[in-house]
Amino acid sequence: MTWVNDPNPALVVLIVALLAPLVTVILGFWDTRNTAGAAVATTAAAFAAAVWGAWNGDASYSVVWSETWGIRFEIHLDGLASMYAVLATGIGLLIAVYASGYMPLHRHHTGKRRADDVRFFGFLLLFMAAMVGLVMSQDLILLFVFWDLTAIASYFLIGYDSEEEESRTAALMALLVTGVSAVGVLVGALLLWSEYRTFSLPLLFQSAEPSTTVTWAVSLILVGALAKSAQFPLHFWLPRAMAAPTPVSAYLHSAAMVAAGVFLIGRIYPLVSLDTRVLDALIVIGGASMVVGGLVALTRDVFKQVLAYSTISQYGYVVVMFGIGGEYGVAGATFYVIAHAIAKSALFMTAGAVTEATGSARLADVGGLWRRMPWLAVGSAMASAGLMALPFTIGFFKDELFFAGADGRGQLIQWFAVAGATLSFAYIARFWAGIFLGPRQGDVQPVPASLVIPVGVLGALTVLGGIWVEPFRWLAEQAARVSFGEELEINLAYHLDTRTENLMALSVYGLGAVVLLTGRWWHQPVERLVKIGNRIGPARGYALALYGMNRLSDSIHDFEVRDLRSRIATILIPSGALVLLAVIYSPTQDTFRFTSIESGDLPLLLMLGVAAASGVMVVIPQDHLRMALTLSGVGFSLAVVYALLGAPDVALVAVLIETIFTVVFIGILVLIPRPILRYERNLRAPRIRLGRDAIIAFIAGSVAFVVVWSALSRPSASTTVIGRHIEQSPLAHGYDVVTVILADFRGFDTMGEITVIAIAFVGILSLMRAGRLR
Amino acid sequence: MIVLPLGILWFGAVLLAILDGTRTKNALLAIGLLASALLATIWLGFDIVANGPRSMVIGGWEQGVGITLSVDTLGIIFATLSLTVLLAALVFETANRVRARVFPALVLFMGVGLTGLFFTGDVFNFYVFFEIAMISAYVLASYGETPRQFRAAFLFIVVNLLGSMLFLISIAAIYHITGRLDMAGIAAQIPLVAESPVLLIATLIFVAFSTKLGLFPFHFWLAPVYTGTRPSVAAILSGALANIGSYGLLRFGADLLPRELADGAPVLIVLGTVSIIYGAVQSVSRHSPSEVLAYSAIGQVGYIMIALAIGGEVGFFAVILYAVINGLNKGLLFLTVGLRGWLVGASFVVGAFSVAGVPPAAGFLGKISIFWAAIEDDAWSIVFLVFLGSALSFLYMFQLYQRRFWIAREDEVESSRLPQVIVTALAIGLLIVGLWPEPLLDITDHAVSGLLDSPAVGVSP
Amino acid sequence: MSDRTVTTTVLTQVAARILLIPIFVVAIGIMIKGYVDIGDGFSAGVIASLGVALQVMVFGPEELTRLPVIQRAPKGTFLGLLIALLTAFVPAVRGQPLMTHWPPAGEAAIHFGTVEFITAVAFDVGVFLVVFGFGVGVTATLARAQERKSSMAGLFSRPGDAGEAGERS
Amino acid sequence: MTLILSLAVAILFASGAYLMLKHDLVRLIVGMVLIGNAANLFIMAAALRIGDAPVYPIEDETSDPLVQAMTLTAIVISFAVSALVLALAYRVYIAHASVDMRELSLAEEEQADIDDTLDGEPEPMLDVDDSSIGESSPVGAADAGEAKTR
Repeated sequence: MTWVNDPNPALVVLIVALLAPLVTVILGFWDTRNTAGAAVATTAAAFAAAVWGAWNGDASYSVVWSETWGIRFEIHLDGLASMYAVLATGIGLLIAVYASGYMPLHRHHTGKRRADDVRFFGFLLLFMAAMVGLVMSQDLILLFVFWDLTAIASYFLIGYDSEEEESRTAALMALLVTGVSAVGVLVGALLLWSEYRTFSLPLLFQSAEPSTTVTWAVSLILVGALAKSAQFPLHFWLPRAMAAPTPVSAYLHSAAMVAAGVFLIGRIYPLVSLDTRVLDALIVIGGASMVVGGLVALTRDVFKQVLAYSTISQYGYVVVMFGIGGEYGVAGATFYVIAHAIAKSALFMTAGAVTEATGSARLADVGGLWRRMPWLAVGSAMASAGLMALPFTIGFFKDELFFAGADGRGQLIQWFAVAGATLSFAYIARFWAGIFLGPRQGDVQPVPASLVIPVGVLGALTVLGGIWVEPFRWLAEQAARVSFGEELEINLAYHLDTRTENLMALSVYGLGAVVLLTGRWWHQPVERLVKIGNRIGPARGYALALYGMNRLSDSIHDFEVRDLRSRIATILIPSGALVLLAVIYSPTQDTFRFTSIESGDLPLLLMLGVAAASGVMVVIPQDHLRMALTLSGVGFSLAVVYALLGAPDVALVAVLIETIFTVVFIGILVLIPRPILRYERNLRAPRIRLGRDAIIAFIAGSVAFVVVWSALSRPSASTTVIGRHIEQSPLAHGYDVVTVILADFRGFDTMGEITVIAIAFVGILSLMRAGRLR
Repeated sequence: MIVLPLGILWFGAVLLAILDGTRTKNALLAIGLLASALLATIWLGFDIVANGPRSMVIGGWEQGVGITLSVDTLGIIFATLSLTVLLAALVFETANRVRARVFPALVLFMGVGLTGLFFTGDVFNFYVFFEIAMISAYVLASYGETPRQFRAAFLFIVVNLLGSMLFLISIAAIYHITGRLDMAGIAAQIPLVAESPVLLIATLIFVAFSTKLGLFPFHFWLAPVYTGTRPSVAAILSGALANIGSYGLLRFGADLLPRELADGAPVLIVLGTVSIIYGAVQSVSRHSPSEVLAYSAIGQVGYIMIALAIGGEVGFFAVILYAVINGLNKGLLFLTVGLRGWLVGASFVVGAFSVAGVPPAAGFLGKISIFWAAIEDDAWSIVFLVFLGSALSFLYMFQLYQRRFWIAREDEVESSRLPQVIVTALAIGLLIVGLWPEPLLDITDHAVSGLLDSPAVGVSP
Repeated sequence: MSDRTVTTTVLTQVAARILLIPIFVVAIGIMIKGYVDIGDGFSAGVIASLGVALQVMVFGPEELTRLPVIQRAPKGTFLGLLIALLTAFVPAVRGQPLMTHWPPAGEAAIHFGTVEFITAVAFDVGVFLVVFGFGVGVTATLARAQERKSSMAGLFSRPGDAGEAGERS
Repeated sequence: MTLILSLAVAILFASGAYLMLKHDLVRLIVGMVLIGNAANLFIMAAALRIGDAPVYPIEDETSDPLVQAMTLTAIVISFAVSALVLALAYRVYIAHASVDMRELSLAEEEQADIDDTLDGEPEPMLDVDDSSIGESSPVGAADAGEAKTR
C-alpha cells in the first residue's frame, strides 16, 4: 500500500474536497440536524488537506480518461492550484461556519424546512469541490468539466429561494451568461486541439506559438473567463445573483465563482501573453469594469449591491493587471486575488449579519451601529481598511503592486490606476461608514456568534497580512510563477520614501476622502448616469433578447401548421422541391428513355389505363360506398395487370386481398352512421382549395413520375440473382419459384410479414372493442 | 449468437400477445425477456468488436439468394440504444401500472422490428422490419385510449405511411438498377450505375428518413404526436423509433450511397441549419413540457444532419454519438413529463444539462463531437450555429425546468415512488456515461472505422 | 337483427352453407400444392376466411360461436406465428442458419402422393393460420360491433340525426 | 412502355395524394390505399424482365420472380396497415362523433389551450433595475427577532 504510505498530495486534496459534499449530503439525509456540523467538519478537513498539499507542493497525477479522444485526467497541484485551493477551502470553511448560524434564520424567514439545508450545504460544498478540481486541472476538457460544475452549483445556489421570482430570474441569468460563455472555453480548447493535437496545458505551453488560431482560441476561452469574472459587458448577472442567501454571495464573490474567471486567465496566461492585442483588450475590458462597477457601487443603497458592484470593479483591477502583464502585472494580479478574497467575504458576512440584526438591508435605513455591534464593527473595519488599501493591511500591498505595474505602462494607465483605486477607497468607506458611523438608526437584535466570528477572523487576517505578509507573499509568488511561466519574485515591504507608488497611494487617500465628502454634489448626476446605463446597458440587451426570443417563438409558432392536410402537403411539396433540385443537379442526358410498345403489350396497356382511370374516378366526390367499390376496382384492374406481367401468384393474392379489404372497409363504413359520413360530402370545398389540392397532388405525382421513370429508364441490371433463384427452386423442393422465394429463399420476409399481420390484428382487436383493450 | 436477441424478442412477443399484459407478473416477464435480449445484444457486441462483423445467410443459401443478416458495430450500437430505451419505457409503465393488455407485447414487437432492421443486410428485409417497428408504433401511439391519443395515432400513421411508401418505391428502384437486394451487392453495383437515377432515389430515401426523424420541413407531424401520446410512448417514439432515421441515413447514405450523400451535403446543411434554429426558437416559448421536448427534438435532428453532411471520420462519429446521447436524453425527459417529486426534478435537470451540453451529464460529449466535426471541417458558420443552438437550448430547457419544478402549485400530488426511481436510474446512467465516456467513444470509433474502411464492409460476409 | 332476416333469404342461407365446404377444400388444396403451383398458405388463409366472412354475413356473428374451429381462430393467429417462428429458429439451435428447411436442399423428401413433407410446408401452415385467424377475428369483431351499434343506435351520432343513424344495409 | 408504366404509377400516386388532402378521414384512408397501390405497381414494374409465369416446367424466359415475391409482401403489409387505420378511424369517430379532420384539428387546438393554461407561461425578465436585489430575502427585523425568541 504505497499509496497510503506515500499519498499523492494532488489526489488527496481533490478527493478530500470531493468527499466534502458527498459526506455532508449522506449525513444530512440520515439526520438533517447533522448537516451544518458535517459541512463545517468536512470543509475543515478539505482546508487542512489543501494547506498540507500547498506545503508539500508540486504533485501531479495523470491517468488516461478517454483513449479515443486523447483526454487525460491530469491534475497538478502547482503553486497556482495551491493558492486557489487554499483560498477556496479556507474561505469555504468560514462560510460554512457562518452559514451554520445564518441558515436557521433564513429558514425562518422563508418558511423552508430543515431538509432544505441538505440541498444548500450540498451545493455549497460541491461548489468548493468543483473549484478545487478546476484549479488543479491540466487537461482542457477536464478543466471544462469542472468549469461547468461550478456553473451548475452556482445555479442552484443562486436559485436557492426558488419560490421567489427574483431568485429564479437571477439563477437563469447567471446560468445563461456563465454557461453559454463556457461554450467559448470548449470551442477554444477544440481549436487548440485542431492546431496542436493535444488538450494538455503543459504540452500546449511548450509548443504554442503566436498564430491566428491560437489568438482566436485564447480569445474564446477568455470570453468564458471574463463572463465568469463578471467583467463588463457581461457583468450584469453578478448583482442579480445577490438574490441568493448571503453566505452564497460571500463565497461567490471571494473565492469561488468570480475567482474562477481570473484563475483561468492566470492558468492560460502563457498563451494569453503570446499576443499583445489580447493583453490590450484585457486592459480595456478590465478598465471599463473598474469604472462601471465603481460608479454604480457609489450610488447603490442596498448593502449587497454596493459590494456586488465593488467586486466587478475590483476584479476589473485584476484583469487590468493581467493586461499590463510583465512581472509586476502578473504578481500584482495574483496577490490581489488573495487580498480581495479575504476582505470581501468579510464584508459580505457583515452585510448579512447587519441585515439579520436590524432587518434592514439598505444603507439609508441603518447607521451608527458600531456601539451596538462593536465586534462586527471592528472586524469589518479591518476588512474595509484592507480593501481601501490602508497601510498595515494586506490591501496596502495589493495596490502597491498595482501601482508598480502601472508605472511601467505610461502615464495614462497610471492616472487610471489612481482613479480606480480612488473609487474603490470611496465606495468601501461609504459602505462601512454608512453602517457603523453616523446617527443611530435601526433596531438591533442580537445575532448568533457564528455570524460575527468569521468576520473577525477574516478582519484579523487582513491586518495580519499587513504586518507579517510572508505567508501570503509566498503563496502568491508560487502562483504567479506558474502564470508567468518563469522565475519571478514578489518583494513586499513598507518604504518610507517618495517613490511613485507611495505618492500614488497618498493621492488615492486624499482623492478618496474628497470624493466621500463631496457626495451631495456628485450623487445626483452619477445616479442619473447609472440609470441611463441601465436603460441602454447590456442588462437591458439581455432582457430584450430574452423577451424578443419568447415573442419570436410565439409568433413563429402561429405559423406552425396545424391541420393534417397541411401537414401532408408540407411533406409533399418539399419533396417535390428536393426532387426538382436533384433533377437540375444531375445530368439529364440519357436519364429518361422511351421503350417501344409492342403489340403484345396492348392488353397490359389497356388494363393500366383502366387502373389509372379508376384511380382518378375514386377522387371524384361521391358516396362513400361507391368510393369503396371504385377503389376495389383499382385493385382488381391492378390484379389483371399483374397477371399480364406474368405474375399469377401476385394476381391471385391481389384479388383476394382486394376482396377481403373491401369487406373490412364496408364493414367499418357500416358502423359509422350515414349522416356523419354525408356531413362531409355535403360541404362544398372552396374552388381555390380544390385547385391548390390539385396542384399539390400534381407535384406529388410528378415526384413519383420522375423518380419512377428515371429508374425504369435504366436498362435492367445485368447481374442479378433471379437466375439463381429459378435454378435452385427444385433444390428447395418447389416448382413455383415465387412461392419458394416466399417460403424459403426470402422466407424471413414472409416471417416479418405475418408478424405485421399479427400486430395489426392485435391492434384492430383492441381498437374495435371500444373502451377496453382486448 | 447473432440470432439470439431476435429470437428472444420474437418468441417473447408472441407469447405475450396471448397473455394479459395488465397483470404485473406478465409485465415482469416481458421485462425479463427484453432485458435478456439487451444483454444478448451487448454480448454479441463484445464479440463483434473483438472478431469483426458477423453475418449469416438465412436458409443457408448463397449470399444474394437468401436474405443476409449481418451485424456490425453500428447496428449493435443502435440496437443497444433502442432496446435500452424500450426497456426503460416498459419498466416505467409497469411501475405505473400497465393499462392495456397488449402493451408489453407491442413493446417487444417493436424490439423485434428495430433489432431486425439494425441487423439485416438486405434492403427489402430492412423494409419489412421497418414496417414491424412502425405498425407496433402505430398501435402503441393509441395507448392510453383517450381521444387525444387517437388523434395523435391517426396523424402519426398517415404521415409515416407516406414516408414508408416513398421508401418502398426507392427500394424497388434500387433493385431495378442494381439487380440486388443485399446491401453488399448493392454497394458494389451502385458505382457502376449512372448518377442521375441514383440521386433521385437517394432524395426519396432522404425524405423518407427525414420524415421519420422530423427534420424541418418534414416535422409538422412531430409535436402533436409527441404531446398527444402517453409519456412512455413518446419516450419510445423519440428515443427508440427515431433511431431508424439516423441509422437509415448512415446505412443508406454513408454505406450504400456515399457519392449521393456527398452531392446532397449542401442541402443537408441548409435543412439542418434551419431545423436547429427553428426547433430551438420554437421550444423557447412552448408551454407544455412535451411540446418543448418535441421541438427540441426537431432541433437536435439538425445537428445530426449537419454532422452527416460534414461526413468523414469526425462527421460520422458525431452522428452516431449525437444520436445515441439524444436518444437517451429524450427517453429520460419524456418519461419525466407526467411525474412530480424532487427525484423527478433532479432527474429532469440532469436531462436538461445533458440537452444543453453541460458536463458531467452525457450531452456534452455530443456537443464536443459536433463542434469538433465543424472545426475540423473549418466550417466557422457551423461552429457559430451550433453555439447559437446550444445557447437557445440552455434557455428553453431551464425556462421549462424552473417553471415546472421551482414554482410550487397547489394541485400538486407527488407521484408514487417507483416511477420516480426509474427515471432517477436513467439520469444516473446519463451521468455515468458522461463521467466514463470511453466505452461509448471507443465503440463509436469502431463503428465509424467499420463504415469508412470500405463501402459496405460491414455487410459483406 | 330484423334487417338481416329481411335481406337474407333461405336461398342465400343454403348457398352460403353449402359453399363453405368447397371453399375450405380449395383453401387447403392451395396451401398444400403451393410449392408446385400458384398459391400458398397466404392465399389459402384469405380464401378460408372469406368463406367464414360469408357465413357471418349471412347468419350473423353468433355463427362464429357454433364452429369450434372458427371460435378458436383468433388464437390460431399466434399459434401460426409460433409455428412459423419455430421453423425459422429451430435450425439455429442446431447450429444452422435461420430458416434452414428440412430436408436439406437437393435431398429427397418423404412423399405422400404428390405432397412432400418438408418443413417449408409447416411454415406455410403457420402463415395460413395467421391469416385465417386474422380474417376470422376481424370479421367477428366487425360483426359484433355492428350488432352493438344497432342496439345503441344514435348514441354516437350528431344531435338531430339520431333517427337516421343506423340505417344502411 | 416504361413511360406508360411510370404514368400509371404517377396517376395513382397523385390521386392518392389528392385524397390525402381531404378533410374526410375515410377519403384520407382511401388515398393511402391508392398510394400503396401505386407503390406495389411500381415494384412489379421494376421487374428486370417480363415473360411467362415463373412456374416449373420452365421453357421460355420467365418473369422476374423476385419482384413478385416483394410485391406480395408489400401488398400484404399495406393491407394490414390499412385495416389497422380503418379500425383507428372508427375509434376516432367514436371519440369525436365525426370523421372530419377539421373537427379533430379544433379539438387539438382546444387541448393545446388547456395545456397552455395548465403549464404556465415562460417568465422572461423585463425589469432590468437590479438596485433592490438582495434586499428581500431576509424579511424583517421583527421576523428575525421572533426567530431569536423561540
